[in-house]
Amino acid sequence: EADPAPLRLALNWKAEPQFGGFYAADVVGHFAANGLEVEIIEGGSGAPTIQVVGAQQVEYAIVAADEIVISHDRGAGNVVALFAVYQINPQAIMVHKSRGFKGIEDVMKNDGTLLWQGGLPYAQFLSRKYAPVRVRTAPYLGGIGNFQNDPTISQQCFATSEPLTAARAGLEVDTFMIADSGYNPYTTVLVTTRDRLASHPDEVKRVVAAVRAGWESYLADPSATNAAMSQINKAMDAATFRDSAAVQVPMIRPEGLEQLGRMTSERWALLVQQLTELKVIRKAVNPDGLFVNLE
Amino acid sequence: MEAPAILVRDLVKRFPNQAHNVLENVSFSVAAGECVALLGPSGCGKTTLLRLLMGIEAPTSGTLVVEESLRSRLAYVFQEPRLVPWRTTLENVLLPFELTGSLTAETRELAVARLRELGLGERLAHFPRELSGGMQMRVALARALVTRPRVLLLDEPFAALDERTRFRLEDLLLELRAEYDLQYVFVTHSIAEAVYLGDRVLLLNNQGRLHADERVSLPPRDQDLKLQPEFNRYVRALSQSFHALEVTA
Amino acid sequence: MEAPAILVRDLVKRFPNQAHNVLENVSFSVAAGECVALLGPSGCGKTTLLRLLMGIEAPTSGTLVVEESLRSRLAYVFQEPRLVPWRTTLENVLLPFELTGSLTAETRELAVARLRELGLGERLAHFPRELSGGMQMRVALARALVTRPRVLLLDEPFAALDERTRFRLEDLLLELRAEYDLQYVFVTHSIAEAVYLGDRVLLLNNQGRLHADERVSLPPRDQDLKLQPEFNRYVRALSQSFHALEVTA
Amino acid sequence: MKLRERLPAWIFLFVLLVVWELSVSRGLVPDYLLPAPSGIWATAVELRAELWVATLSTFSSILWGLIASAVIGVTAAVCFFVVPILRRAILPFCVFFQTVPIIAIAPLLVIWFGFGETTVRASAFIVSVFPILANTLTGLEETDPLLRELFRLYRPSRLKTILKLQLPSAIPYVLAGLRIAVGLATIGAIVGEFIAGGGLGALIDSALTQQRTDLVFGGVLASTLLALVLVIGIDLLSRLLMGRRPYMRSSSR
Amino acid sequence: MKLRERLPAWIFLFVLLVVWELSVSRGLVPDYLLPAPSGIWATAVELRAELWVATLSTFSSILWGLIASAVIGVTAAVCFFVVPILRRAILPFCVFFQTVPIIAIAPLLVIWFGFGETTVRASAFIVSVFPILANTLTGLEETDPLLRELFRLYRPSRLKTILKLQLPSAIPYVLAGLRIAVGLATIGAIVGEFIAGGGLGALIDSALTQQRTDLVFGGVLASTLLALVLVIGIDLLSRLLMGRRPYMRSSSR
Ligand SMILES: Nc1ncnc2c1ncn2[C@@H]1O[C@H](COP(=O)(O)OP(=O)(O)OP(=O)(O)O)[C@@H](O)[C@H]1O
Ligand SMILES: Nc1ncnc2c1ncn2[C@@H]1O[C@H](COP(=O)(O)OP(=O)(O)OP(=O)(O)O)[C@@H](O)[C@H]1O
Ligand SMILES: [Mg+2]
Ligand SMILES: [Mg+2]
Repeated sequence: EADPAPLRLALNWKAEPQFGGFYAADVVGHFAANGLEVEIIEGGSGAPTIQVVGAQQVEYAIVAADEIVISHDRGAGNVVALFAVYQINPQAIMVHKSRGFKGIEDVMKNDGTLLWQGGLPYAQFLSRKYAPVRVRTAPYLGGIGNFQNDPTISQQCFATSEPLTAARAGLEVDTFMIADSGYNPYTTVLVTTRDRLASHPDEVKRVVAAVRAGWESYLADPSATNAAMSQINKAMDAATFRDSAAVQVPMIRPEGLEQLGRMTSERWALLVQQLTELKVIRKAVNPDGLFVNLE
Repeated sequence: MEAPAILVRDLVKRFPNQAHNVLENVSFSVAAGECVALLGPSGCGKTTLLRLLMGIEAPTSGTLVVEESLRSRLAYVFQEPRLVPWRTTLENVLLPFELTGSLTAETRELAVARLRELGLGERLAHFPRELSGGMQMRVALARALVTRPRVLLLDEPFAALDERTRFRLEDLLLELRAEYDLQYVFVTHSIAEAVYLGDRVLLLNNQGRLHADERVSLPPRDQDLKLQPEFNRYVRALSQSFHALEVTA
Repeated sequence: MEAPAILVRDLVKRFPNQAHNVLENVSFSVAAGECVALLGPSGCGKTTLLRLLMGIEAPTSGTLVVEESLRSRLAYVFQEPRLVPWRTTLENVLLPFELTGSLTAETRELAVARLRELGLGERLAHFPRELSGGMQMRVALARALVTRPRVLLLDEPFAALDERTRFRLEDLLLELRAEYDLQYVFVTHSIAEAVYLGDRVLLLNNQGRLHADERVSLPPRDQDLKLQPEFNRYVRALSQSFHALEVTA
Repeated sequence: MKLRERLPAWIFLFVLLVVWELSVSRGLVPDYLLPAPSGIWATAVELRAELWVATLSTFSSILWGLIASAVIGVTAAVCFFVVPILRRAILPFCVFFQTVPIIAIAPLLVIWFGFGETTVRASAFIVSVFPILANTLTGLEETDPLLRELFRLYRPSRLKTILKLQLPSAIPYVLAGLRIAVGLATIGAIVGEFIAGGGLGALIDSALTQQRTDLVFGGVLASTLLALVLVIGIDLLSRLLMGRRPYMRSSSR
Repeated sequence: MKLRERLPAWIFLFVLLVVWELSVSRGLVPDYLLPAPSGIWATAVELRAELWVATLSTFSSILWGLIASAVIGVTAAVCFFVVPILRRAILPFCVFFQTVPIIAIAPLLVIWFGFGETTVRASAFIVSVFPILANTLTGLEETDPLLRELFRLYRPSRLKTILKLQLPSAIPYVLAGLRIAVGLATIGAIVGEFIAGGGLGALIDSALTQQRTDLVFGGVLASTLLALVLVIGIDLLSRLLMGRRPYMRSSSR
């Protein structure tokens, strides 16, 4: 039943530890063991993976949970989540330690500048939750250049990435998880289309199994895969690969998780509810139509 | 009688931003085979008349008819050389063939032969800016001649040439006329040239009216004719007509 | 004796891509106040010689000296009008003043007056493309005259003009010469004009050598002089010299 | 500007809109990728207040950037023309301005110009100055050699020659450069607003993150409209200049 | 291409590098925003293999985009010139290509052309086609009216006139357009690679996130170098064309 052409998996960013399990499935051989040939395609800033998989340009892609909900609201109700890498959303706000903040509320309610992508759902969530906010907001474009240059600047970040860069640059920072504020969508979610799920149910199952096995391998020992990824992504050095892989473990396998990647109906329902309250979506989206847990 | 080659009736030309008409009710006709010289003070409308004949300019009112069979066999020599700067002498002369799609080995040879006749045999590969003013004008002449026109319209074609070259080219024109079925209308400031080359001389005045229309009856031309008293009678008569014109504004 | 106005010795000019020298060992000198006509077949190097005198072109070898006090008072009239297309007649004539920073109400009046004299009084606000060929050339002439030059270099200035205008301008040139301290060197294809306007006539041949250098001794010029036998003797002699030249390549 | 002249554009626009609308409503293009014009229009009407404010602010930045480009571009071209050694030394490096992704120097821009309009204007300027510079320089260099010779007779100062000869005959080049610069200044302003916030750029940016393609295209179309207005303005300027005086090629009839 | 001609550029480059190095090492500019040339150089040497591969891939995309722009830009200009109604109908909307942020139409590009080189080439093409089109069109329209009149005498086909008159005299305009397009195609390719991956763009993109400014500038400088090479190529082409034949302004001496 296996396809002759390799399956394509589109990442929404470069080869970094947040995709370690996918590369591990390739490097360690879990894809092959499941009779699969998978081509992993790196993405870049603004890589439109949700649209690309929705248009069936690739078979599998990595997206964020809120993107899936939004796409269902926008009439592309074709995308279905299969495997959620991060159980705890790694998105966070990074501040200079010198500000003495205790949490996100302090960031929002004090002077200073906060760099973030204002269009992100969590940005709207936080703005609503902590209204009226006092901090001045400005767009975030990646990197920590402006943050580094000005101690009154706070910025969005991934807990697995920018804080490490900041530490390496000798900055003292505090990192506050967005998840702690109550907004905690799954992140780095493997998706395919309902059509594919219907037409190739067995293949999808094997992909999920291989990915899960890949993540198990990666969490157990990331070094071989890190080495392979660092050949692809030259911008990240070995130490960052190592540290980042270590930092992300509790977010991928928090205490009490029965199986890697598994999602719950309650959390999807909460996300739909939050996005509805934020008026990011307008239609009634059925949370159970957004994901499947395959064994 | 045969239909006239060119018929001009009550021709008026006015440019949009000018106060007066440039040509005012000009009427004349040119018989088949007849050659005409155009004389007149600077700025009186000679070039304009020639451009109207060629169809480059449209009349403001009046009629202007060129006989059917001649219409596609007109050639024009502008008052200035107007060569294409990025084409060599030969390429400039071949331009008409290229544009009408009739470039062949034969037409190319014809072009080279014409250029030789005009004393430009050694300048075939030069660009216009490398030629003297008179040479440029001769290239322009060659460009008009190679298309074997039936009617040739020439705007002061020899003004930039020395007397000797000028005489040679005058005679070349006469030869062409005799050899091929060619007639010409030309503008000149030389009354002698008008008499020598024209069967008729039209004199325009400053108001753009036809002041005189002299028929020239002389024996077959050669340069010695210019020394004959009959020739000089014509020249003197025209000179007088010319001097009778009102002074240039 | 006074230093000559212009001294030319063993002048050679060759263009990079030409096979022969354009000017070959040309030597002559022009006394202060003397006016010189340049004659020669088309393409022999007259324009080139004039451009060398003006300093537009540099000699390949040889000496060329223009007397100190005259050097900054030269004016040049090109063989073609060379007007600035986006400037009106008057603006074209004012160009020299604008460029040398000497535009005043007075110089402007002078320009208008010169243009009137040249029969262009009603064309002050026209652009060059709206003028006839002869008018354009007269504008170019006005542009050279308004600067009150001490030495005027003219390249076939009257070739595009009818006889009557031409005679008027010839006399204007003579008047200016008498009135101001002006001398001129000019190229012409008219032997009569050369004799009429020149104190001396230089004849160049096709090899770019000075073939003849005739001094003209005639009474004060007026147009009637052209009918006198002495005048015609000069013309005939020069004509013969001219015809003795080798044929144009 | 006569109706007849503009008619083809309107007809084309109409056809385009119809084809677009149909191909979306028939499902040839998924509307979450390319929303139908009707959808864009509905969104635009709904958010007209925001769009209007954003458009105005972007317009002012574009205009600033464009004027700075014109002034500095033409001036630099003249400097390079006057001092060839400058040209040879610096011009090759001007290409840097064109090739550097604004986003790579965003932190520098922000530090120098702050989060705000100045950065946006700087960005609009940076991306649009080169076409004007390059075109003006070509125009200055491509003057009629015959006229150049004429001017030299009077030994004018370099400045005078440039003012009276080279600049007038470079006018068609400068106008062509401006026409190119308009679009670039627009995109420069939008990208600048990605960085510094404000205007249509910020609108588009957040619509992109929210997958609001209708709003994205609404914003993009608003910016295109701005550019169109400016292009028409430059066409008018060009008619004004060229209609009054023949800044054309040939020096003699 | 003689040494003496290039010397000022080298000297300027040297001075620039020294000033840059000093102002970073003296702490005038923080080196995490603008790293010192020495740092960039060290990184470039360290990652030379990757940089080289990325540069080659970007270069090929730029070249593709540029060639497509030249061919399609000139062809479109000729079409617009020949059919003025097309020009009036479509040209105003071409400005859209210039003003749309690539990122806004990235999903469309990726869906049409996939993740990979084709999208990058398309992006390079989209941003660089307009300058060539606009300049060529101006060039075609600005031919010497005297020569136009001459050509009309022979009643040539429209195509012949364009081939023998308008195109030759548009050459300086086309070359100026190409010079502008080089930089734009470069930035277009880089931005395309931000989205579709590969080449210097992907390198710069991930280096930006990693705050590897040394690598960001290494990539940017590599892309500038590419553009420089292309500009020099176009200069050579221009000398070749203009040196052989005077495609200049004036129709008569
Ligand atoms: N720029 C140039 N490059 C090469 N050759 C040139 C150049 N200018 C002139 N020549 C050549 O020099 C010779 C003399 O030219 P010049 O213009 O001086 O002739 P002329 O005597 O003024 O002729 P005419 O009476 O036709 O104006 C010609 O053979 C011409 O081809
Ligand atoms: N395009 C134009 N626009 C306006 N006026 C024009 C235009 N062309 C010619 N004229 C005017 O028409 C008149 C006649 O010009 P034309 O060129 O026919 O004169 P001409 O007899 O050939 O003179 P010349 O002997 O000096 O060449 C002149 O007064 C001129 O100013
Ligand atoms: Mg005329
Ligand atoms: Mg000459």
